[in-house]
Amino acid sequence: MAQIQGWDIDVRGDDGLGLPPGKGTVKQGEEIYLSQCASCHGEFGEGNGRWPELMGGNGTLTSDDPRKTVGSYWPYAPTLFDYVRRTMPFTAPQSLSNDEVYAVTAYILHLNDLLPADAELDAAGLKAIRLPNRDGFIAEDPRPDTKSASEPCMRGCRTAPPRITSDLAERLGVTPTRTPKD
Amino acid sequence: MAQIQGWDIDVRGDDGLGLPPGKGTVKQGEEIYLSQCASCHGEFGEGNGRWPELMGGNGTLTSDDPRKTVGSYWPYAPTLFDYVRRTMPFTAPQSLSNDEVYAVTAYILHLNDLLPADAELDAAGLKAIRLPNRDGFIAEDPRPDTKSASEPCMRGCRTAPPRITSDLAERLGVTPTRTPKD
Amino acid sequence: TAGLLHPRLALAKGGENLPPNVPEWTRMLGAGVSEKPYGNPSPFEKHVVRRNVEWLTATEQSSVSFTPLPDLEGIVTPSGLCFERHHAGVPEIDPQQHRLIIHGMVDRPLIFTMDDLVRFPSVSRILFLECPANGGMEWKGAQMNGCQFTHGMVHCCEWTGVKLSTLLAEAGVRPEAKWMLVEGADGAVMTRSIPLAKAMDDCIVCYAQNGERIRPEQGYPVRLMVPGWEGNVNVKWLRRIKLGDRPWQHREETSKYTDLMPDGKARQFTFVLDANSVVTFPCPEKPLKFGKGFYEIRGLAWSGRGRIKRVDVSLDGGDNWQSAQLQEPVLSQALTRFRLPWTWDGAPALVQSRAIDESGYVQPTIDQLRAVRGVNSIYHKNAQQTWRVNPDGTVNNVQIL
Amino acid sequence: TAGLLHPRLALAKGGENLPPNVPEWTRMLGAGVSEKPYGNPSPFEKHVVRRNVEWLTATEQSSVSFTPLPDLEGIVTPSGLCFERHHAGVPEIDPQQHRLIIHGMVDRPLIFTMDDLVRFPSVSRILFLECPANGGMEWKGAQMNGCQFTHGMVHCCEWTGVKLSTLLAEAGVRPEAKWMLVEGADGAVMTRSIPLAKAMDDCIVCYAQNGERIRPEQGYPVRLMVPGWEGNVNVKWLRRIKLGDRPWQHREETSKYTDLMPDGKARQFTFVLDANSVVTFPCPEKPLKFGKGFYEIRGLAWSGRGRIKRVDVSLDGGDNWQSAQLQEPVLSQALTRFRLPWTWDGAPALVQSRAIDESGYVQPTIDQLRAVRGVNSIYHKNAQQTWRVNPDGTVNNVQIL
Ligand code: HEC
Ligand code: HEC
Ligand SMILES: [Ca+2]
Ligand SMILES: [Ca+2]
Ligand SMILES: [Ca+2]
Ligand SMILES: [Ca+2]
Ligand SMILES: [Ca+2]
Ligand SMILES: [Ca+2]
Ligand SMILES: [Co+2]
Ligand SMILES: [Co+2]
Repeated sequence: MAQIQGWDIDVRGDDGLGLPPGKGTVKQGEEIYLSQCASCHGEFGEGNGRWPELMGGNGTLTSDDPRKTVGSYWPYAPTLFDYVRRTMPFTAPQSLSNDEVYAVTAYILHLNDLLPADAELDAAGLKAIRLPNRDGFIAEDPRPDTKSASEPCMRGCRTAPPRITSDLAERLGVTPTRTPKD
Repeated sequence: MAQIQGWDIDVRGDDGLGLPPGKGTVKQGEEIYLSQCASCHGEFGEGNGRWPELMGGNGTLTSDDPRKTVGSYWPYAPTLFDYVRRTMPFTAPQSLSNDEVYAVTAYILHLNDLLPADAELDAAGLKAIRLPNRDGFIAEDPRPDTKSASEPCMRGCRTAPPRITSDLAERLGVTPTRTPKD
Repeated sequence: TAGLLHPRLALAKGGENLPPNVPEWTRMLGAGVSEKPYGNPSPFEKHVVRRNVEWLTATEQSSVSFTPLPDLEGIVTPSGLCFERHHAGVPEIDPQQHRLIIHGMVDRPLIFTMDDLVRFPSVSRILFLECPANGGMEWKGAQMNGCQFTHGMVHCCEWTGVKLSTLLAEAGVRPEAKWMLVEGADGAVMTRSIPLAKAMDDCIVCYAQNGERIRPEQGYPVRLMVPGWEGNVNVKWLRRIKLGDRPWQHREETSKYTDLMPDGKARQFTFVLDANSVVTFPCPEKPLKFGKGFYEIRGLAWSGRGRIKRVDVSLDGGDNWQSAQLQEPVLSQALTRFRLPWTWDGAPALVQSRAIDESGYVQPTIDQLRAVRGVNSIYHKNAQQTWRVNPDGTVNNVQIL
Repeated sequence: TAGLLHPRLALAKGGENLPPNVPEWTRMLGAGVSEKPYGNPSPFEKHVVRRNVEWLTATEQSSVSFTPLPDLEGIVTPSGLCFERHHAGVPEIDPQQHRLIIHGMVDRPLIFTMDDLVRFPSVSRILFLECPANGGMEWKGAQMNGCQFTHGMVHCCEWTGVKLSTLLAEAGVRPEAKWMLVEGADGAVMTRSIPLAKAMDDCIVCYAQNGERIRPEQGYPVRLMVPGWEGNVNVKWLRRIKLGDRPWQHREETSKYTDLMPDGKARQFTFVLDANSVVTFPCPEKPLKFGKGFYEIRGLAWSGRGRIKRVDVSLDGGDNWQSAQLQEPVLSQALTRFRLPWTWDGAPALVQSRAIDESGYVQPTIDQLRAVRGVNSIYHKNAQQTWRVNPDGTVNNVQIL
């Protein structure tokens, strides 16, 4: 149905099913990115302030401070096209043409060292890219993953007195006040 | 407790328990009534427009158009004192002194031919008044008062086809519209 | 059930916000999270409001506004749409300065702050509340052409508070106490007498409604809930409870809220709300606007005597009946939603519902009621409602014999 | 229980609105019935609002505001106070122009108007809805000193709509279909993949919330309810459902809503919300402000796996437990209110609650969770909460071992 086609924008991540015709270069993407994305995501994808970062973070997933980006965390490249097309730039969703989305997708992949500077990207090219964290996901939910006696203890359950391990909340000063703004 | 006394204003209808000291004449009541009550309840208690009437209606309780007033319907005179004291005049509840409430109560009873024009009313006098409809109430709830088979009929229950007995609602034009005012 | 509706499934045609076009609201950002710290309905729902009947009362301060039942689903009434009935307007009470006094035939008269009341052990119940004048305009004939006005003096919310029996235990009930007077803090200083047995059984002194503190129109900061009993005794803005040995015979239980019978005698203290029900779809406000075909009949039933056991629906003015499906869980003294699938053949129909409660009580017809009570008793009109469905799908309020 | 509170029952002293004085609001008329066709809370309840955490997000359009749980009673959340989570702000959708498309692996692709959806057979359920990031700020330690922020990404309403299985039957599900993609009409055009088995089991395409049409922040005019599953899959402003043979691997099920484990692998499609609970009184916002004596501990428990079977409360950091009373009826996949009387002796206390659901699952401690999942998985933090009660009655968020 013709009417459905306008809304039928989903692209499947693992095989790129639904990717539209079109193409764009890293170079073209850089221009779009600098004018329409960098204000939030940073000139190099590093993320301004608390806006999301779009590159880097490789090797941090097992660290104390994991940085989850397209390069370090995402499993599938076509998902990037899908997401940018459906909702970026943040303040003007669906304002880019398919060619522009290919271009800026190419540029973000380039920022993550996944495409050379002179590359051009189309559906076939995007499907061919294998992201570093491709095998980083477990699709089976292993929960419940904590064990307790089916009849939990009711009396004298502790072996040692309770020890406070964290009581900063009171003093941190990050909790909003109860007084509403006017 | 002293604090409770200010709110402890109830007067029992059947025996006047709780009637405060004080008194007032029909004459005094007339003055109060004309200045503070008549604008709504009418010069003679007949009720202006849709505001409640306070007199008359005797003999109408079995008619097609019963008129329920202090004179025709109320069972107990002290109830009148209680009600006026707690909530009249409508726009300034509890603004009358006890003497004033006795006076205006006397006047309303007079409007209903239950007190002579020169009467003075106090607690004892009010308790002594017997209202015409004193025995008009049944205190036991006789419901359920309709009978149906405990297993009501489900199929072919009517002996005759349904006959519309009232279908004016559609044309009466008294139903508010669905469009909200702005 | 495949094929239920697809003969008329809407195919989008034209319109810049219809597929294949991407609507404007999909191409922009909407409001952020701190824009509405307390939310409201969509501006497109402006017609879903309480309505009053201007010609009915002399003043809007002693008047009533009606719940828009035809616009509602399920059993919970949103607090903003609960019908209003008050006798001196809605007071704006400072909860810090409000007090509840319990005195009279008790060992220890007590004065409670709101903090005190909230501190006690609490209970919550989903309960309907109905004004006994609901439907009162229909005794002599079908008058209001709208379900909001024939049946909208009822609502159903989750109420939370302290059991009155808990508070009375604090005060110590003296053995001679048999009734209590409950009194409001509004300009009507509304009073009603209630038998102490009911007080001890299941009355709740409530401070919360649908999770949050009670709405001003419903008695903020505290009201009495008297499950299954007529609305008026559920005194709002509760300020005082006095125990005594008999009823007070106050204005609201003599001049008002008494039921005049054809013989001129009036029933007093008719507290319980007998089983009632109404079809909320279709109804005058909600016609069958898509012609012949599938519709789901929806309605509400309730009983002050406990749970709704069954609701039967007739499409032919009471000749044949089908039992509707009841929404689970069916709660005691709460609204109960019923539903029945219907394929309309386009012919005129007379739609009725008949509630049966767990006491075995069967909702009567209007002539059964009139045969016993005449037409001048104002209150407790719980007759089966008849909606006439016309061939064009419009619906009217009628009465039948 | 006489004598529960009377040592400190407030005796009114001074104040022109306190007895014996008649308060000003009793001596005047209040607002009439047509003043508020749609009502709002009392102006004295201005502090009961959703709150956001400004430092948490870069923008209020992709952010969260929290339900004020400590201010609520019972189980129903008023619609105006339901937490908000959206990714491109709240769109203002014209229901006349909104469409729902069902297509993909179906026999007959269909486009529904809102009228179509409302016309189908309907169901209503009282269901909780929780963001899986609820409590996510607390993985590494106690951070937020308020129950609104540690647990306020949950609400519970009565939802009404058409079963998704009814709509899918209209479209005809092809045998190879195993998953579906659901998509919103907001600027985020939010998508999630959901197994078809869940869709056919109990998903509801909802247009009403607590009786009235869904609030804008909750997906007006139509959203998906996926009972017991993480909030994000309950897609709001629902515009499209596509059936397919496997998940779509979209951004919200890869980059987000996946749970990073200590070994660097991330769990995906962790849909079910495990049992959770929190004491809402006392809590940091609601201290014990009357010194030693009687208080009722109140709290909420919920489980995506069904009914709450039991809630235990400890006052000594988990050494001893008492089972709390559960508010009846206990509903499957709904908030469940628990209550426990407590006479506080003025000593410091460590208050905790532990929910057990009908599957036998026991809500874990924070170290049980950390032992398996580390501290970087963001989502599904359903550990027992500990509130430290100080001798002055103030309450803080702490974690204990
Ligand atoms: C005004 C700020 C802003 C601008 C401009 C903007 N973005 Fe974003 N971007 C965001 C926000 C906020 C998010 C996170 C949204 C959410 O999760 O709800 C985001 C998320 C993303 C993500 C997903 C990150 C992840 O790891 O999940 C990508 C990719 C992205 N943006 C690409 C772009 C591109 C390409 C452009 C320009 C064409 C762009 N953005 C412009 C604010 C912006
Ligand atoms: C501004 C209009 C207004 C004024 C002035 C007014 N009243 Fe009323 N009165 C009412 C209304 C309205 C009611 C019905 C209130 C209700 O039932 O909620 C009423 C009811 C009554 C009733 C009960 C009638 C019945 O049969 O139940 C009595 C008695 C009464 N008023 C006496 C008085 C007296 C005495 C005064 C003056 C001191 C007074 N009223 C001034 C409006 C007014
Ligand atoms: Ca950064
Ligand atoms: Ca008149
Ligand atoms: Ca804010
Ligand atoms: Ca009054
Ligand atoms: Ca009006
Ligand atoms: Ca977005
Ligand atoms: Co009655
Ligand atoms: Co998850």
